[in-house]
Amino acid sequence: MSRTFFITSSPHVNDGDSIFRIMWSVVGALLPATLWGFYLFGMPAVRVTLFTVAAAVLAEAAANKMRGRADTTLDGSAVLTGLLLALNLPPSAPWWLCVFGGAAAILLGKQVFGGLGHNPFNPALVARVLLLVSFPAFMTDWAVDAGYLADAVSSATVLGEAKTFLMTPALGALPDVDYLDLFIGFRAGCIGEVSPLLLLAGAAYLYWRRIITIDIPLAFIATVFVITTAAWGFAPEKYLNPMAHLMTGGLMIGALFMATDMVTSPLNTKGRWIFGLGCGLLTAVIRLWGGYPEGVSFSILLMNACVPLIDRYTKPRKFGLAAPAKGGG
Amino acid sequence: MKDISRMVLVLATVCLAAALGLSKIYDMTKAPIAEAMRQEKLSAIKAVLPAYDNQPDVDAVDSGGATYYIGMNEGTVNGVAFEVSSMQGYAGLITAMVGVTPAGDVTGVRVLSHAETPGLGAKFTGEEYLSMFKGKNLSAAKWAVKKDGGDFDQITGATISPRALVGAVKAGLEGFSRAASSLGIVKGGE
Amino acid sequence: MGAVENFTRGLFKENPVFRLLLGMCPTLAVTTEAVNGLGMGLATTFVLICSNAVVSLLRNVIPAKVRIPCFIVIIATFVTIVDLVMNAYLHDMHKTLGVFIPLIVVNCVILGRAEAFASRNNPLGSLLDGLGMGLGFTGSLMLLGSVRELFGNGTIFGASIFGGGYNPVIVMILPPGAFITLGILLAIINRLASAKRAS
Amino acid sequence: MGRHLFRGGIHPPDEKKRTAHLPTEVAPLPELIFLPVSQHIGAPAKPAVKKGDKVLKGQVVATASGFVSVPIHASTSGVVRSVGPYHHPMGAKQLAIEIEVDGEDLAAEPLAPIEDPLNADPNVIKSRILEAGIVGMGGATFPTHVKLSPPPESPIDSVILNGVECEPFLTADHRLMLERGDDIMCGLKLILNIFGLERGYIGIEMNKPDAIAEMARFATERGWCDIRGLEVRYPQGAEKQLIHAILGRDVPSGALPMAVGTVVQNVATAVAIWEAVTKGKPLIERVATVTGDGVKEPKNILIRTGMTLQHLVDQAGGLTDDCQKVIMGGPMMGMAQHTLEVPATKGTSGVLCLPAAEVRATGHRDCISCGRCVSACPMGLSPTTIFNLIDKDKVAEADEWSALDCIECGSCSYVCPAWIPLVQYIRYAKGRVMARRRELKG
Repeated sequence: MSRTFFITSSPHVNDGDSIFRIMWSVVGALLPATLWGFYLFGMPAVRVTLFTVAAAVLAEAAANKMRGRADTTLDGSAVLTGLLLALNLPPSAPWWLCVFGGAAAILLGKQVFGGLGHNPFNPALVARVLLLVSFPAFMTDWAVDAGYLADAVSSATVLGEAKTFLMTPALGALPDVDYLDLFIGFRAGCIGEVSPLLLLAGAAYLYWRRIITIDIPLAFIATVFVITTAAWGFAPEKYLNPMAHLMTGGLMIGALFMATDMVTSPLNTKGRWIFGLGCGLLTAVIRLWGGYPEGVSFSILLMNACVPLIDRYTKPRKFGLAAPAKGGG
Repeated sequence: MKDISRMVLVLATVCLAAALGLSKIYDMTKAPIAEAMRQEKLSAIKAVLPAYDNQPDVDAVDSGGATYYIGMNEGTVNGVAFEVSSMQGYAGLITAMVGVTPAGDVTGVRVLSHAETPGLGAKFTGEEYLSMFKGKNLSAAKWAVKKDGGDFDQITGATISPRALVGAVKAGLEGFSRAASSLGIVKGGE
Repeated sequence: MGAVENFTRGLFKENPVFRLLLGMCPTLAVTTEAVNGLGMGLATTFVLICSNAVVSLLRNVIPAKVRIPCFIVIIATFVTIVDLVMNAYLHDMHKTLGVFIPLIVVNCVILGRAEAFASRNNPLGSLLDGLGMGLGFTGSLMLLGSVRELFGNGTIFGASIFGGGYNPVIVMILPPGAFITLGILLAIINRLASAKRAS
Repeated sequence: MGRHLFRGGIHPPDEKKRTAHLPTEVAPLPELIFLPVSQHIGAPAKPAVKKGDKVLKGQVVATASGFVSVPIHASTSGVVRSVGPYHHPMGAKQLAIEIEVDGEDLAAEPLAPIEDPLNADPNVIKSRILEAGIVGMGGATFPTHVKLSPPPESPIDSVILNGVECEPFLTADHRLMLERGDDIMCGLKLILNIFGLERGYIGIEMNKPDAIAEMARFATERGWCDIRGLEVRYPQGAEKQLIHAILGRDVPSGALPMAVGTVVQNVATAVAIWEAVTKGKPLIERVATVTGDGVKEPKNILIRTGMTLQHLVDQAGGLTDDCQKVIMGGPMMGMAQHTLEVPATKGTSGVLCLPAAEVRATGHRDCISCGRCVSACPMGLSPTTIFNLIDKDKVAEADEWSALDCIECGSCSYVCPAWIPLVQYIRYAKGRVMARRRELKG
């Protein structure tokens, strides 16, 4: 009796990880922050999330069909993109904005480049920035009428408030903030960005699963901290306290979950340090001296564009050579 | 040699022909262009002043670094227009034409140029928003947006551009009241 | 090559924007509204026709070595004429198109046609070529402008399409919108072209 | 302890518990054996027998056909049934000598044992190694006499025996160290004598403490060897990584270990050298591990060259019903086989049988640039970049990104979450780069 055997090239074993597991693990890691957003902002937040994720998944399916490709909706990347976008939207976002954003993230952010792995920019951020410049009024409307925060209606985020105050010296001192509250997540903001605590917990899980590395978030956050501390040290009346910079806005979700996106970050450690540093630098500059109160999305996108260059100039050091090889060597 | 001289000759001829043609066209369009630019300014003045029958840009007076366009109806001064500007906008310079009665009541505001975000900051250029300046004057209104405890609306999500505009108009009005006497305009009906 | 061919080439088959990808600067910069596209397109068309005709007339007089400076002088002359005339009689549009009118002089379509066509063909053919290319350019800019105006402002040529409840996608009338729209239109046109080739 | 860690590498589960404790069993003789004339890297041997010839165990059936070539010996006695193409572990059919085994296992006149081997002339030893057909038994099968004859401009000052066995599942070298420790030690001494050296090293991964203890005992006794326990990390057993770990020397890109004055030999090769010198025995048998969840009773077996995989698997209780993949060698660098008719060769260190559950479906996704292959590459390459370049036919750029430095250890494919067969692409890239370089030269 002759049997037939599978023929493949070596190696014949693997570590068992897959795109599917990676993507769904990241989705899982975002759940605590998502649920906190639901609790804080109530049903509107749930609705925003559902619409955005559904639009992203449907767009992925449609794009696959149009391109004659195998369906990739189950690999979790579309769900992840939709979820990340939803977490970066204000809870009051209208349904059509969510649908537009979810579809734009997948179609304009990813599929036009050739699908997962080919997109130079983080798709969720592409959509977020698209929405921000297209529908600024909706994207900066923090009023909530449900959930825990409904009673303590807050009309603006700390960063936005601070920017307004600091640009207009006549208004007097900054409002006081309680940093513990900020750290736990009692504030207005985008659905998923409000709780540094839960975001850090999710990121810790991903770090343990070796899905993200520590280099990008550390470089990113440390750079923002150093620069904002310096600015604040020089002129505390003009610049916001560095702790407030860390605890508010999209820094945590950006540094931990968006900048660490595998597809759009550099290949090796040295490159990732540079990438994180660049993100931090741009974020701090935009926050301190730019027109927008928040700069995380823009800085990550700008650094995304630099990734091929970074990869090119941070070739890993080849075994057996004292210094990295020069091209053509 | 022959080649080079031919090249120089041809190039020079072409340039000469072009220069002659252009000078002719320039002469022809000089007056219409000046007129068009004047009309542009007049249309802004007209939008902010009460009906007039003179030529405000001709009857203009310079004072305190600003130009005041004076509108008259049947020989009586019934309005003065002037440009104001602010660098406090979200994205740089905002300029506006402001019209007032001789007594200092605002008759109209029109934004001439700005670089604010279309759709958000730019909403303050709309007639709807600008109409609330009408009838206000320096003493009878708190010149600040409501958020800062004033009388003027801001726009949801965009406080900065209206704040800049209100500040600019206020500064313009102050300048006007300082200049009013030297302009020879009789205040109000006095 | 017949006269008809000379004229129609620029409309579709060798459309300067969508097939040759020439003149991208005004294409991306001024197409925030359909009417701007139209104005820019017609201005360019005028320059194209005139420069093509003059270059063709002088093609046997101008020595090869100085042809590019000569072409540029000719083109710049007509551009300046357009600039002055528009400023005088179409003042508002001139203000909107701003610096892009003088910049027509560096539009690759014009020097490209002068070099590739007019300097080798008779004046009538060159005139028709300029007209075709110009109208192709105008049409493309209008299409781009219409799409961007439609989504970015809810109107086409100022006429409301979606009604008052529409929330305009502002990014469409910002610079990124130009790139996105052009990219998508190019993709569609390439798709159609390849489908046509296949059949 | 090896002090110098190489960068990169991976930690696959070692899967050695199945067989590490099992003493080596001797495989019975089969009815047929198939001896490929190419069981080594270099020129295939030339058949020296024809159909119908009677052959004895240890008789030369194919002679070396060049400097980088070794003879092939009959691994038992019998009658030559055919000389023709037959299944070969490398894939395509190749010339092989088929012998109908008579079961007598009659030995030919052995080569004369060398008197006082530890003091013998190095050249006598080297020519004996060639006569015995000895090749590197770790899997590379490079002719040993060539490796022991470096050009004079590369003086050798260090000899390392490789007892790392970093491939998961395999325990053949492990058993050899436990059972033939002194032979290994003596084989090492012979190699040291060739270079006139006093002391050598044996590198062993720390997951084999019993082997380390055993070898350390002999090392103390004999006094010409240092034992180095090495961190468990794949591919610790790759030559360049091993030299790095023990000596702290980096073999330059594109060069051989002799460039840093080092020779590395497998422990099994040392045993073969010792036996060839003291007993006149050619290389016709070796220890192989038949293992994996695809066989019923995993075992370490002393096999003869030319035995079919079927025969070896039968010694291990046969395949399970759900066995779907048979690999000659280990899971990281072994070759998948399409039939059990394939014969074992001098380089067969194991037969790994994997059940359906452990066979990964083929078909891969697009690279998501996670960078894991870059971190895993022990050679400091960027596997995904080389893959992307060669996928777009950019051969010159693949060369620029050092495709030729790849040691094909498979670490990159192992960690790839998109399941891209990176090693396969890089192997292809290496072929293209070589071809291009030849073209540029000629």
